[in-house]
Amino acid sequence: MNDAHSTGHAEHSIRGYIFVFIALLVGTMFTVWASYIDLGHQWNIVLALVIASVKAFLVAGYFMHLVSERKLIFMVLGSTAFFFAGLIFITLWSMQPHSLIHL
Amino acid sequence: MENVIAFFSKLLGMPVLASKHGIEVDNLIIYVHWLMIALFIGWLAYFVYALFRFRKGKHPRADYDGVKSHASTYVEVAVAVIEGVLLIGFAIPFWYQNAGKFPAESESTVVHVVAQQFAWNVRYPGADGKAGRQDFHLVNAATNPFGLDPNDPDGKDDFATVNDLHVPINKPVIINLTSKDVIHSFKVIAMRITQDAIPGLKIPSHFTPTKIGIYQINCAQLCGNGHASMANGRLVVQTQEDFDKWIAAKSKTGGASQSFE
Amino acid sequence: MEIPYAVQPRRDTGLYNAKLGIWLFLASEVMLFGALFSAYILLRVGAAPGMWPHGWLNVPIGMANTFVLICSSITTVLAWVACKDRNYNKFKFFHALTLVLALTFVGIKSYEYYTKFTHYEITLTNGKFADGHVVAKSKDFDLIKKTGSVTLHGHIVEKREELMDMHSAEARHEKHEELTVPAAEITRMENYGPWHHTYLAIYFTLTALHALHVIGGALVIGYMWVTAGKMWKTDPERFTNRIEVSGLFWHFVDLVWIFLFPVLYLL
Amino acid sequence: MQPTTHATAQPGNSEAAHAHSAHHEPGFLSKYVFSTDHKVIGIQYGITGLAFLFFGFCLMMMMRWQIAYPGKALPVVGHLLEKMLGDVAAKGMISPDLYNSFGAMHGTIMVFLAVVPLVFGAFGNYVVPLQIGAVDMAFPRVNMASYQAYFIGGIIMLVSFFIPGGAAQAGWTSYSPLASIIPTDGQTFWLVGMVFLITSSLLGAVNFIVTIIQLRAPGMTWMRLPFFCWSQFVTAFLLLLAFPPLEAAGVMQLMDKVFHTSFFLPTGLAVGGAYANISGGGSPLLWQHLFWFLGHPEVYVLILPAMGIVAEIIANNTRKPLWGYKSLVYSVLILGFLSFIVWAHHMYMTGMGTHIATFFQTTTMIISIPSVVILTCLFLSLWGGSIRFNTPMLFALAFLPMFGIGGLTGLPLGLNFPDLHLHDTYYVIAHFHYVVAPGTIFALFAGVYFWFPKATGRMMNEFWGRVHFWLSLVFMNAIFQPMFAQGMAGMLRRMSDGGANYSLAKVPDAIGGLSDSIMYCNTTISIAAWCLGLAQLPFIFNFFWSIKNGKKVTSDNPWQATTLDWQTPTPPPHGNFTRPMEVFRGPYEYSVPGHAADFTPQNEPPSK
Ligand code: HEA
Ligand code: HEA
Ligand code: CUA
Ligand SMILES: [Cu+2]
Repeated sequence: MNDAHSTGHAEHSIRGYIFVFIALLVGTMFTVWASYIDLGHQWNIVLALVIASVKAFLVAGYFMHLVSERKLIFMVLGSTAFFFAGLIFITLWSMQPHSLIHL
Repeated sequence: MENVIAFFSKLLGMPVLASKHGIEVDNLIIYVHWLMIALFIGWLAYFVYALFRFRKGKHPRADYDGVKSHASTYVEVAVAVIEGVLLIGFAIPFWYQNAGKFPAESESTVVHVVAQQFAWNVRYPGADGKAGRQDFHLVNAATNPFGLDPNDPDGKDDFATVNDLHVPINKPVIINLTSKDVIHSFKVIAMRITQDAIPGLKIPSHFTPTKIGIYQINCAQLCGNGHASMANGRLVVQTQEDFDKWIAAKSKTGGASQSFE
Repeated sequence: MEIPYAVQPRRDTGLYNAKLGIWLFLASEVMLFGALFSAYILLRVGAAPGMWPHGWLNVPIGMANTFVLICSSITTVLAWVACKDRNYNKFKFFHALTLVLALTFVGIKSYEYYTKFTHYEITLTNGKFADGHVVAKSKDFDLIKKTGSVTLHGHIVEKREELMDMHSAEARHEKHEELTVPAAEITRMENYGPWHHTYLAIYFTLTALHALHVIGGALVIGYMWVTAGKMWKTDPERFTNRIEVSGLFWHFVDLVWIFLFPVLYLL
Repeated sequence: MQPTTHATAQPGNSEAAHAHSAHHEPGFLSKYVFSTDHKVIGIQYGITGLAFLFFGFCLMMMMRWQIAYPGKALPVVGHLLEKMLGDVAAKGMISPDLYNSFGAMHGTIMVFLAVVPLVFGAFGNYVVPLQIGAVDMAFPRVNMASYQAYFIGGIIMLVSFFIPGGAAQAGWTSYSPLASIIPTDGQTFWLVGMVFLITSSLLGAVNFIVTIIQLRAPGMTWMRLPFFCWSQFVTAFLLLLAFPPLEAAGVMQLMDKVFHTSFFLPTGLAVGGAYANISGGGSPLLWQHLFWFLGHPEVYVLILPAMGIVAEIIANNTRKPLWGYKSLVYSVLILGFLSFIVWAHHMYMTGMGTHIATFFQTTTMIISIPSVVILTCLFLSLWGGSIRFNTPMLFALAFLPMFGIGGLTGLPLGLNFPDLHLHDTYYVIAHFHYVVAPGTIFALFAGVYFWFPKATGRMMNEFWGRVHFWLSLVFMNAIFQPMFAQGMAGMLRRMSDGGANYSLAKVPDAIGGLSDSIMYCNTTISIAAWCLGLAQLPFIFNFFWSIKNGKKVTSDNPWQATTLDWQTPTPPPHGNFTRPMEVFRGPYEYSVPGHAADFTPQNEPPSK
């Protein structure tokens, strides 16, 4: 990734970038549109998060070149994702049994 | 065995014990300390011996390979196994029994305790044994800290005390704990019970007192400059008769809208 | 003294120092925003039933800002490609675009903040709630002395719960009009700042932190745009690396927004 | 006998290096204050950290007076305190407010301003690049920024003592709502200070990881990396991933303080009998989760580098390889990994559900295993050695049983049934002080005595070193051992009167309470603490005196060590090495059979 690409290469990837760009715009419009139709509350949330994840994958994968990145970076990000998941899920899990008082 | 336990609990300086589950707390503390002491003494003996035997004057040229036996692996595995036994055999089932299973409310003394800087407010359901309806929209810090419904007949004989918690002996006590301001922690050492009182949450906890007497309620969570002197709470464990008398007397004078400050 | 692998990648890792560094930094950023997202989830799950707001933000504006950030991402990529192709002018052009887009984002965001701070919820003496943007205040308006009046563009509702869902079809079709409320009828008046509701608290915290990242990124981009000429001549490869690294940061900022937008505006 | 040729000092060597860098001889400011050289930054961290360590200890010595003699005016410094701090120290007494401030700041300063900067910022910075054969850290200017952020954070914390109302009072754990509702600004300063300290640590962490991954000298494979570098590597990851959640929490608490949000404030809070005018809807437990998500990894940040230092010194002074180097490495990796999933063992008494309690008890028990493995490896490394008892080695050896006591007493705390009794008592205080005070601090002392000759070219005095060691060992134990008894008897921590109110003196008819002998321990502990203070004087004098007057080293490698940090000129010049380093073997090749010298440096070419 670091060695200079030939011009032809760059031309090729520019088309890819533009494609990702358009996909992101469409995804944004789609998620807004989807939020106005009623799928049942949970499903609206799930759909919005799925779209956001796809968009995030596009940005990270192509703009940030993660799809062709080195193993080391994956190890770093993998462990981060793991601990992040732990933080969210364990915290949620342990808060659950409390009976909240709503004043 | 009893004697051994008693001896160790003396050795470790465990304070007076006055609750049913407390014996399990103490036993587990003692078992863990056996493990700790055994490990510590074992290692220390090895340590001192190794330092002595392999000091430079005695052993001028070190041995490249060092220990070749696998004894250490066995020790490590043994530690892991013993910890596993303590965990799976004692700690986890104890906790499930205790925190997981609550005694039936009908067979227990149920009290509400609201902590505040720097005192314990206690509310009893009164002689009828029924607590009045609570609605937190009605809470008013000065006149109605529990948010009681003044129109509920069950609540008419409810009463409240400050820093004075009476319970009958040998009957489970359920404490519904919350706090008005900051986090406090309800701790009665002889009962081997600690439970944080957290504003916004109502957390039940329970114990069964087994010795008559007066105990101090400690606050075990830093709650401000009066934390050290939040020491006036009393837990009074009485016979059932004395307790009933006390309830009856209080129910007459008490009332749901009693002020606390 | 030369620090190795500052420009060329190290063979066994395939990375140059700064690239590994920025990814590590981004990992910590994931945990930072991740913790705030967990806070968001917890606050939302823990909210009293019906008291978590929907539709308090202006979706078209948020969407426009999303477009702005996505555009800035593609211009960043194109600027980097231009660097790789050693096309200085093209680089300058795309990088300038990125900068302009970044500033646009901040501008739009400030406008959104402004509309929140001028949006008031007023508890009336009759127990109802007036809610809307302040259009005008009479000169003698004073809540304590109970003189004067305030004019809102908004509506009046019976219960506070009704203010929570502004996203539903009914809420969107509700008529908003100019209302004048005398101070004497007001028991409490509070604008939609972070103190108004935990939703707004997390909204302001997340977006302000995000905006700080945008501003920080813009400063870096601006600095590199201005000083590009020198290093371009002496060490174009190192310069390209820098553009790549700052670009990674910029995409990450975009990526955070991709989650912020649906979570705060739509759900 | 080839090794010694380049292991011994070649005076010309370092001179030459000096001349080499002389063409841009930097001025005083850029050489000592705004330096980007990792060694200078390491020393800056070291001096600042030691000063904070001493300051944190001074706070505690004053608090111990209040614990031992509650309500009596502080001798000697009481008057001064009143002058400087005003009402909170009225009549030279430590008021509860001041006690709480000092307590919170003792914890904060010790953890975030003294020990982390020392073990990570100072030793890590100074030693890691040398040990891996690098010319500097990967990002020297980021390194400088990291120190500066730390310095600013420290200043903010110090300033907070002098603002009206004084420094933060809610404990180093800063639990909300208490932290948010105390009306003074101490907590705000604390939070802002923490944001700087966290930033500093994050910058440092990125720098360390990149340096260790990218700048290892040729031949320095992962399994040839000295254990100290491994421990720093794992530590850096802990800082990198655990600190941001605290930063997020800090920002939220700051919002609560400054913008009156309710992140950690539930609905219906009534403070001082009046309703708090807040929106409510927040969660006090959220703060605890985010704090301890950092808090537990943080305690391993305090201990892992200390273990690294101890391992280096033990290998060097037993003159044999560390036993089980690979187990050590894997254990430290597992330890780092597991430390992220045990945090709620600090929150057992918040009333968590049974399943979640089971989960955290189990992970807590599991995490003790790698510690046992590490300690076992270090112990077994002694067997067959030829042990030299110099000052660094004494401190390193004492670390082992001291950490053992601290670690073992973590076990009952990790099981939540025993924790019912022990939570928030002095047992907890004793537990963690055994790990951090006679544990980590001893390791720090060991490290100072050990690397002092590398940094200054002079040895510290052995005799006074030994005096320092024995006195410290005795008094440390005299301080912390009785605390186990106090805690077991039920004495609670964070008591501005040392538990006097809880001794039940007021209610003679009550059962239980603290016995006179337990209360009397307060006094003996305090006296031991002041004696420990005196016992530091030999160290402080020895330290400063030896910089100018210590015995000159006769070689670049006075301890005859194998790692690369000793194969440089003394003190190492800018750029560290006078010739490129190449590594041929593992880090601890001592007493290799068939070798005349009892050590074989990592960079000595294999003899063919
Ligand atoms: C460096 C710091 C450090 C370290 C390493 C540890 C290590 C451990 N800690 Fe500790 N802990 C703290 C610092 C530390 N802790 C602090 C600061 C607090 C209090 C915070 C506060 O509330 O303010 C705390 C509090 C604390 C609690 C909460 C108590 C409470 O508040 O109620 C718990 C509970 O589980 C716990 C458990 C453990 C465990 C199981 C380990 C395990 O990792 C220990 C494993 C180690 C061993 C098992 C030892 C093995 C050694 C041998 C077997 C050899 C023996 C040697 C000889 C005899 C020579 N700790
Ligand atoms: C790394 C962490 C660390 C360290 C090292 C220490 C060290 C010490 N601590 Fe502390 N302590 C904490 C972290 C630490 N502590 C925390 C987190 C708390 C909880 C706070 C809270 O409740 O919120 C606490 C609480 C705490 C309490 C309980 C207070 C209470 O609950 O009310 C006590 C009581 O005695 C105490 C005592 C001591 C003592 C006597 C030392 C001694 O061991 C100190 C030894 C120090 C030295 C020996 C200094 C040596 C330095 C030099 C000699 C400088 C040389 C300088 C140059 C050469 C330039 N500590
Ligand atoms: Cu209440 Cu401490
Ligand atoms: Cu812990």
